[in-house]
Amino acid sequence: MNLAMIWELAAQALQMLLVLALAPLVLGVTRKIKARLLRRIGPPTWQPYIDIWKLLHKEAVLAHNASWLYRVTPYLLFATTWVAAALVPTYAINLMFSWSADLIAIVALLATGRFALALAGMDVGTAFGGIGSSREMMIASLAEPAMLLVVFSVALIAGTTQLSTMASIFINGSVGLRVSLGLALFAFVFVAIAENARIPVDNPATHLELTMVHEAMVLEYSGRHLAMIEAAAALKLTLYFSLLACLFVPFGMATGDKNIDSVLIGLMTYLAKILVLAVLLPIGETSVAKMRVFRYPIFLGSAFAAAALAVFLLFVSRSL
Amino acid sequence: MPAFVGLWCVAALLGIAAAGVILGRWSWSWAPIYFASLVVSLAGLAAAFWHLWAGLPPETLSLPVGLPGVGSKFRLDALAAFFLLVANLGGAMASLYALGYGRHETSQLRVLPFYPAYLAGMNLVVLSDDAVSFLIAWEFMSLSSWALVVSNHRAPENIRAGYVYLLMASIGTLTLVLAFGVLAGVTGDYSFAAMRAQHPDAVAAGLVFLLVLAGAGSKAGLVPLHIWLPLAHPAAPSHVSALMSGVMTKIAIYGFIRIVFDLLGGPAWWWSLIVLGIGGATAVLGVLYALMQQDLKRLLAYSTVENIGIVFIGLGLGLAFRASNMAVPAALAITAALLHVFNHMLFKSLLFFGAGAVVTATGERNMENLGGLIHRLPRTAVAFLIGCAAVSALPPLNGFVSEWLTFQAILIGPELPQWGLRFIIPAVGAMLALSAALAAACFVKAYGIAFLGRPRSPAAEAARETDVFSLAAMFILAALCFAAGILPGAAIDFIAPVVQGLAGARLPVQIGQAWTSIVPIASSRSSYNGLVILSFLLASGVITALVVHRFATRATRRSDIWDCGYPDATPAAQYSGSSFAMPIRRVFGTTMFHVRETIDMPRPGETRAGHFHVKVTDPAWRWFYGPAARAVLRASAALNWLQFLTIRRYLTLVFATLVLLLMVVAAWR
Amino acid sequence: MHNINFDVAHLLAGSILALSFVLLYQHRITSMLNVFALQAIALSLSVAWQAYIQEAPHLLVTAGIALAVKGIVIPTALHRIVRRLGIHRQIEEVIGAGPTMLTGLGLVALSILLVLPAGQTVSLLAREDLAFALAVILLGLLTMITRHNAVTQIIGFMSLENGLVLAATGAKGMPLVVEISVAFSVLIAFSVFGIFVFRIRERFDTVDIGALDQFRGERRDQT
Amino acid sequence: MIPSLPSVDISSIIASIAAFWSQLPVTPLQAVLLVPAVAVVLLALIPGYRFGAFLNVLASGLTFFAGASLLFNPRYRTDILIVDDFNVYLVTLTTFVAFTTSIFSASYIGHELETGRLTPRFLRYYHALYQAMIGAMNVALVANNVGLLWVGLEVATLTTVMMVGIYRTPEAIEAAWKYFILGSVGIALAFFGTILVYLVAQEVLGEGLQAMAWDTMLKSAARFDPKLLSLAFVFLLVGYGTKVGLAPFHAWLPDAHAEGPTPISAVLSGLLLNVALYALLRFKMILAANAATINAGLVLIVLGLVSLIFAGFMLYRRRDIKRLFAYSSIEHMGIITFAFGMGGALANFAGLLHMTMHSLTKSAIFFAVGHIAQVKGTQRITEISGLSSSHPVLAVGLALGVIAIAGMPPFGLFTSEFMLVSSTFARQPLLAVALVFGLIVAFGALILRLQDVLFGEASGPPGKVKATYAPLFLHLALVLAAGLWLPEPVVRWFRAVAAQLG
Repeated sequence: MNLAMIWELAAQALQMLLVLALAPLVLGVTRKIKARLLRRIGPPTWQPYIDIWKLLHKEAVLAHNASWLYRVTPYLLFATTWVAAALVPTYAINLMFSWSADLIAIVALLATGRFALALAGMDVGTAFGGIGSSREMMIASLAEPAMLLVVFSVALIAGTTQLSTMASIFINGSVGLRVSLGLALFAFVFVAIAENARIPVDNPATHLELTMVHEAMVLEYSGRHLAMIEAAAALKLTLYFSLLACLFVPFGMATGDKNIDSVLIGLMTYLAKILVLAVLLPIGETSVAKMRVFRYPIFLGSAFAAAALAVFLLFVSRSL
Repeated sequence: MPAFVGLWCVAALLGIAAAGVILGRWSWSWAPIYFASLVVSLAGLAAAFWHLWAGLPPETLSLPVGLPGVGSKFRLDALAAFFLLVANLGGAMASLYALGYGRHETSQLRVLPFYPAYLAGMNLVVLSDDAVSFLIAWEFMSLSSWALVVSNHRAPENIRAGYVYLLMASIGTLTLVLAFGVLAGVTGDYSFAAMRAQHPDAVAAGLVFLLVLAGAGSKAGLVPLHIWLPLAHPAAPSHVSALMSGVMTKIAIYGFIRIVFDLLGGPAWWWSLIVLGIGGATAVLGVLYALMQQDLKRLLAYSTVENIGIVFIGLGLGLAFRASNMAVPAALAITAALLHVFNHMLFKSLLFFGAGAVVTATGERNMENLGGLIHRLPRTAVAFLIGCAAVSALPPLNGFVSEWLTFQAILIGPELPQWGLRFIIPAVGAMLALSAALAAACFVKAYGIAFLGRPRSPAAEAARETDVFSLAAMFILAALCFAAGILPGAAIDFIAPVVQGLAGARLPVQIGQAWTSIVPIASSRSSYNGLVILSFLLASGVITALVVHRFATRATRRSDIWDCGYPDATPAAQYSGSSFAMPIRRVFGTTMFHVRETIDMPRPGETRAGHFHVKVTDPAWRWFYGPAARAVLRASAALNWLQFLTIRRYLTLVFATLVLLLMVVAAWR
Repeated sequence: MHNINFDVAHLLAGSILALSFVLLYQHRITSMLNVFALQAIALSLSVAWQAYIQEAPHLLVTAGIALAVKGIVIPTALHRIVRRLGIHRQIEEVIGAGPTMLTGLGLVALSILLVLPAGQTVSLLAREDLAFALAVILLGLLTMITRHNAVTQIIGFMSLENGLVLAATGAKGMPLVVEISVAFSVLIAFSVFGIFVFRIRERFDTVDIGALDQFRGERRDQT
Repeated sequence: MIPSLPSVDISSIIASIAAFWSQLPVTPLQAVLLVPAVAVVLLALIPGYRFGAFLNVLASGLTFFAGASLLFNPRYRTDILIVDDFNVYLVTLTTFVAFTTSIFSASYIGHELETGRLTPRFLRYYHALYQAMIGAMNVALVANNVGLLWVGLEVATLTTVMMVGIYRTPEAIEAAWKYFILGSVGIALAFFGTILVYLVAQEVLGEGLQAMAWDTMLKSAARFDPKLLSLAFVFLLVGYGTKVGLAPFHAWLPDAHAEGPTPISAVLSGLLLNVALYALLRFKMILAANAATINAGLVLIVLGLVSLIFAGFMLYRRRDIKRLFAYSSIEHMGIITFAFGMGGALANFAGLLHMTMHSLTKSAIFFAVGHIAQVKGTQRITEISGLSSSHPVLAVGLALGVIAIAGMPPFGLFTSEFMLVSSTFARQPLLAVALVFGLIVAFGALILRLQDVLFGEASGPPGKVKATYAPLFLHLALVLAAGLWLPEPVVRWFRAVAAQLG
C-alpha cells in the first residue's frame, strides 16, 4: 500500500465523488436555463440538492403488496448508474479501475439498472407502472442497439473499446475529423435524449399519464426511494454528458501522471464542457415539441441508421 | 479411461431405463430412477471434467458392433469432453430437480423409461466416432425425447407437437445421412477418422456444409427450421423441457462443430456468410417470437431459439476468421460461442425449472393467469430473477460475458479481406445488440407478469412454494450463473484446449491477469472484470443504503396504491402480458408476424364485456410449412382415385405399362 | 426355307392371330365363346403340326389338352354359366370396335417389330411363331381390358393363354415341365374361375365387374 | 481392452447338425420340400382345428429347422434344384417367418372362430393352403429350373388367392377376384417371359433341361441374343413385378392385405413379395451378364422410385389400418427394387438387408395389427385410439414396429436405408434426393397414423389380448439386433450375393 497506490485510489475516489456531487447541479442548471428560455424565473440552480435532501428525510410509503424487489431497486439503480458514471473518464484517463469495464460494459450496466426499474414499475400491479415499463423497454430496445452501434463506430476508429484508450487516441489528434464520427455523434445525441427521458421523447416535468414513460414507472415511489431514483436520473444525465465529452471533445484531460496542475486543468475543462452541454440541452428541448409514443421508432430508427451507416463506413474503409 | 467411463455411464443409463420399465407401475418409482440418473450423470460429469482438466490426449475405443466392416468407434477428445460436461451437468441438475418435481407426474410409465434413455442418447452422440453410431445415437435421442413430449398424450396439441418434432427430426437425420454419404465417398468408410483423413473438394465440402447446417440446424432450432422447437419443448415435463432446451440443442451444435470444424477441414469464407446471416436472423426473430408469447414455457423455448442464434453468430465468426487464417480472432469467436453454449445451458435450465415450479404450483402456463408469485414462491422467485437477468445479458452475470466476447470478435471484423463479410458482420452486430435489448424486454415481461403485480387467478392466489430438491437444483444453477459471470477467466482457460483444437490457437492465459479480469486480445484493446463490477455495485449500493438509513430516515408506511380515485381496481386492471408486448409488437411485429388485432367493443349502453384478440402467426408456418403440408395433402388427394379403379382399369394400367416397356425395348439400341 | 412345314405352321399361327382379331370385335358373349372355341381348335392343330415337324410326340399331349379343355369343355361350361346366370347378352364395349381394331393392328406391328429384327441366332420359324404368339397375347390382353363383363374377361384371358401355348410349342424341345405347367395353369385358372363365378353369383347374381366395384374396401364416401 | 462379444462356435454346431441329418433318410433340401407336401395332405384330412393348428405349427417348425440347417450344408446344384448363397438365406428367412406366423395364426384363428368369421370347414382349407403356400414358395426358392421357379411362384399365388377370399365377405371376394385376375395375367406374362428365356438359351445351350437351368444360363449369358433377352425381361418384369407389388402393378396388393386373414397378410408382405422379387433378381443377374441388353438397373430404379413415392402419398388417405401397412409394403418393395437397380456392393448389400428386415418387421406389424383389430373389433383407424392406455404392451409392439418400418434407428431398416441413401448420394445425388423425398413423405404418414392409434382417449372395448405376443416381439428383437450387430456369416453371405448381383 505505497503512496502511489493511495494517490491512484484517491484519484478514482475523486472521480466517483465528483460525478455524484455534480449530478444535481447539472440537473439544476438545465432546469434553470429551460425556465429562463420559457420566460420564467425558475427554481434556484441548487434546487435538486434540496429536493433530494427533503425526499431523503421523508418516510417512504409502500403499496401493500410491494415486494422486496420494489425496495431494493432504487439502491440497485443508483448503484449501477453511479458505478457506470464513475467509470467514464471525466477529468483524467487511465484511472485505477478504468480497465474493469469498457464502453460495452458501461452500456450494459445502465441496462441492468433499467431492467430493475422496469420490474419495479410492474411490482405493485398498477396500470401506470405497466405502461411505463413497457414503453421504457420499447424505447430501450430501440436505443440500446443504436448506442452499441455508436460504440462500435468509435471503437473501430480507436481500435479499442476501452474509454481511456479511446480518449487518449482522440486527444492526440491522430484521428482527425471523420464522417463516421459525425454520424456517431448525431446518433449518440439522439440516444442520449431518449435514454434520459428528455423532450421530444419524454417530458421529465409532466405527470400526464398518456405521455409519460419514466415518470409512470416511478409513480408509486416516494421518500428516500424516490430520492435515490432522482439522483440516479441526474447521474445518468451527467454520465451521458461526460461520455459525450470524453468521446468527442476529450481535450484537456489529464493524460500522463496525475500531478496537481494537470488534474486541475482536467477538472476545469471537464466542468466547462458539462456546463456547456447543460446549457445546450434545454435550448434544444425548448425548440422542439414532444412527440407521440409511436413516433419514437422513427426518431430512434434514424439514430440507429446513422450509427449503422457510420459502422458500415468504417468496415468498408478505415479512413472515413 | 474417461471414454470408458462415459460408455459405462451410457450403459448404466440404459439399465436405469430398463429398470424404469419394470418399476414404472409403482407410484414411488420416480425417486430411485431419478436418483440413479443423478448419480450416473455426476459420474459422467466427473469423467468429462477430469479429461479437460488433466488435458488428456484423445482416446478411442471401438466395439465390434454397428455397421458391418466399420464397427462402432467411440472417441473422447477435448471437444467431446466439453459437450459431455455440458450434457451431464444439465442431466445431473435435471435429475436433481426431478427428484422433487417427478412426484407430480401422473403416469410414471410414460416418463421414467425414456428419461434415462434420453440422457444416454445425448451422451452417446458426443462419444460416437463413426457416422452410423452418431446417427443412431442422434435419432435415439430424438425418439426418446419424442416419447417424453407425448407423455401427456391426452392433450391434442402435445400430439401435434410430437408429430412435428419427430418429422423434423427425421428430416434432419436424413440430411445428415446425405452429408455423411458425401464424406464417406463411394467406398463408404463411415468412420470419422477416415473422413478426417480425406478432404473433399470445394464443391463437395460446400454441399456437406449446407447439409449439415440444415440437419444439425433443424435440431438446434435455426430459423426457419425452428418451428418444432416451441411446440415440443413446452409440451414435455419441465425437467425434460430444460434438457431439451438447455442440452439437446447444444448436442446439435456439437454435431455442427464436429462435422464442419473437425471432419471437413478448412472452411470456405462464404460458409461464414451463410452462418452469420442465419444466426443473426435467428437471434432477432427468436426473441421477437418470444416477446409475442403468453405461454411461459413457450416464451422460454423461443428464447432458446434466440440464444442458438447467438451461438451460431459466434461460430460463423469463427469460420470467417479460420477461412482467412486469423487464428487468434477465430479462437476468440469460438470461445465466445462455447461459453455461450455453457451459459445458456445454465440459465435456460434454471428458467425451465422455475417455470416447472410455477406450473406445478398453479397449474397454469398462461402468464395472463399468473402474477404476484414473488410473494407465494419467494425462493423460486429469487432464482428465476437471477435466470432472467442472466439470459438478458446483464452484467455481472454470465450471459453478458459471452455476448461481450462475441462483440469483441465482431469488432475484429474489419480486418477480414472479404467484402461480403465486411458488410454482413456489422449488420450481425446490430442484430445481436437488438436481440440483447429485446431479450431484456422479453424477460421483464416474463418476470413482471408472472411473478410481480397482483395474482390474476385464484390458482395464482393459492400457489405454494415448491419442494427442496427443485430449489436446490435452481439455486445451484443460479450460483453457477454468478460464478461464470464474475470469474469468466477460469472458464476461458478451462476450455482453451477445445478452442486450440478448433481454431488452431487459444486466447492468452487469463488466470494470470490482474484482479482476475479477462483480456481477450490485449489489455489496451478491451478488458472486463465482473468481479470488480460486482464488488463496486455491492459496495456503493450497500453503503448508500446504510448511509441513507442511518443518517436520513428509515421510516416506512404501507398504504394503498394510488388509484386515481377509483378504489380497489381488480387485478385484471393490471398491465397484461400482451399489452406489455404491444408497443414492440406495433414496432416490429405487424408485418413480420402477420399480427391481427380484433377489437370487439360493446356500443354505449350495451352491458356485455368487450373483447380484444391478438393473433400472432409464425411466418415460417405461413410461408413455408403450411404450404408444404397442404401440397402433400393435395398430392395424396389427387392420387387417391387410384385406390378406387375397376379391375379392368387396373388391367389397362398394367397393359399400358407393358406396351410402354415394349416400345422402350423396340427403341433400345 | 420355303417348305411346306413352314407354310403350314405359318398358316395355322396366322389363323390363330386372325381369330383373336375376330374375338376382339365380337359383341355377344355366345359368339365370343364360339370364336374362342375355334381359336382353341386352330391352336391344337398348330400344336399338332409342331409335334409333327419337331418329331416331338409329347407335344401331341398339349394339342389334346388344348382341343379337349379349351376347344370343348370350357366353351360349353361357359355357355351353361352364361345361360344359368342369364347375363344380358349384349356387351357394352368400353371403346368402339374401330379404335379397338386399330390398337390391335398397332400391337401386331409392335410385336413384329420386336421379334423379327432379333439376331440370327434364333431360327426364322421360331421367330415367326414368336411374333404371332406375342401378338395373340397382347390382343388377348386388349380383349380383357375392352370388356366390362367377367365372362368375356375370362375368354380374353384364355385366348391370351392360347398365345402362350403357341409360343411354348414354337420353342424347340422345351422340356415337359412347361406343358405340365400350361395344363396346370389352365386347370387352376378354370377351376378357380369356376369357383369365383359361382361365388360371385351367389353374392351378386351377376358377373358384371361393375357390381364388384362398389364393394371396394375403401369407398369414395369414406375418404 | 475391447470387451469381447460372446463368440458362438459355428463349426461345432455345423458338425452336430450334419450328424443329425446323416441319420435321417432325407436331406434338408428334400425335407424343405417334402414336409409341407405331406402336411398339406394331412391337414386336408384332419377335421379338428386345434389339432390342425398344432400340426401346422409343427410342420412349419420342421420346415424351418430343415431350412436353417441348409445354411450349414454344402451348396448343391442340379438342373432342377439349386442351393447357393443367394437363396439359402431366403429359404431360412421364409421358413422362419412361416413358422412364427403359424404360431401367431394358431392363437389368432381361435378368435376368428368365436366371432364366427370362419367355420371349421374353411379352417381345414386354411391350414392345408397355408402349408401348400409355404411348400410352393420353397420350391420357387430352391428351383434352378426357371420353369419350376415359375410353377412354384404361381402355386403360391393361387393358394394365397384362395386364402384372401376365405372370409367370403363381399369385400373379401372382391379383393380375391382382383388379386386373381391381375395375378393370373401376371402368371401368363411371366410364363411368356420364361418361354422367351428358354428360346434364347436353347439356341446357345442346345435343347433340354440345361437350357432352363439358371446357373448354366448365367455362365453363357454373354452369348445370348440381347434383343430377345430384353424382351423376355420386360415380360418377366411385368409378370413377377405384379407379384412384387410394384406400382403400377400393385392394385391387388392393398385389398388382398386388407380383406384376407391377418396371418395371410403377414405372409404376403413378409414372404411372397420377397420371393417374387427374388425371381426377378435371378433374371436381372442374367441380363446384367449380357452387355447389349437394355439397362435393367435403370428400369428397376424407375419402377422403384415410382412405387416408393406413389405409395408414400397414398398412405395419407388410408382409413383401414391393414391397407395402410399394405401400402407401406409397396413403398418398401420400391426401396428394395431401387437398391438393386442401383447395384454396386453397398446398394446391393443394403437391398438384401432391407429385404430381410422388411419381411421381419412387416410381418411383426401385421401380428400387432391383427391383435389390435381383434381387441378393438375394427380395422378403421379413426375408430382406434388410445391404444397406449388400453393395451400398453400391444402399443409398444406396434410403436416399435412402425418406428422400425419408418427407418429409424436403432433398427435394422435404418442401417440398410442409411447405406442405400448415403451410397446413392455419393453416386447419383438427384436420385438420392428423390429417394429421400419419398422416404420423408412415407415417414410423415406412418407416424401420423401411429400417433392417431396410440394416443388420445382409449376407444373400443377394454378386452384383453388372448393371443400370444411371442412372434411379434421375437421379430422385433431380431430386427433390433440386426440394427446393432450383424453376425459375421450373414455379412459374408450378403457380401457374396451382392457381388453376384453385380
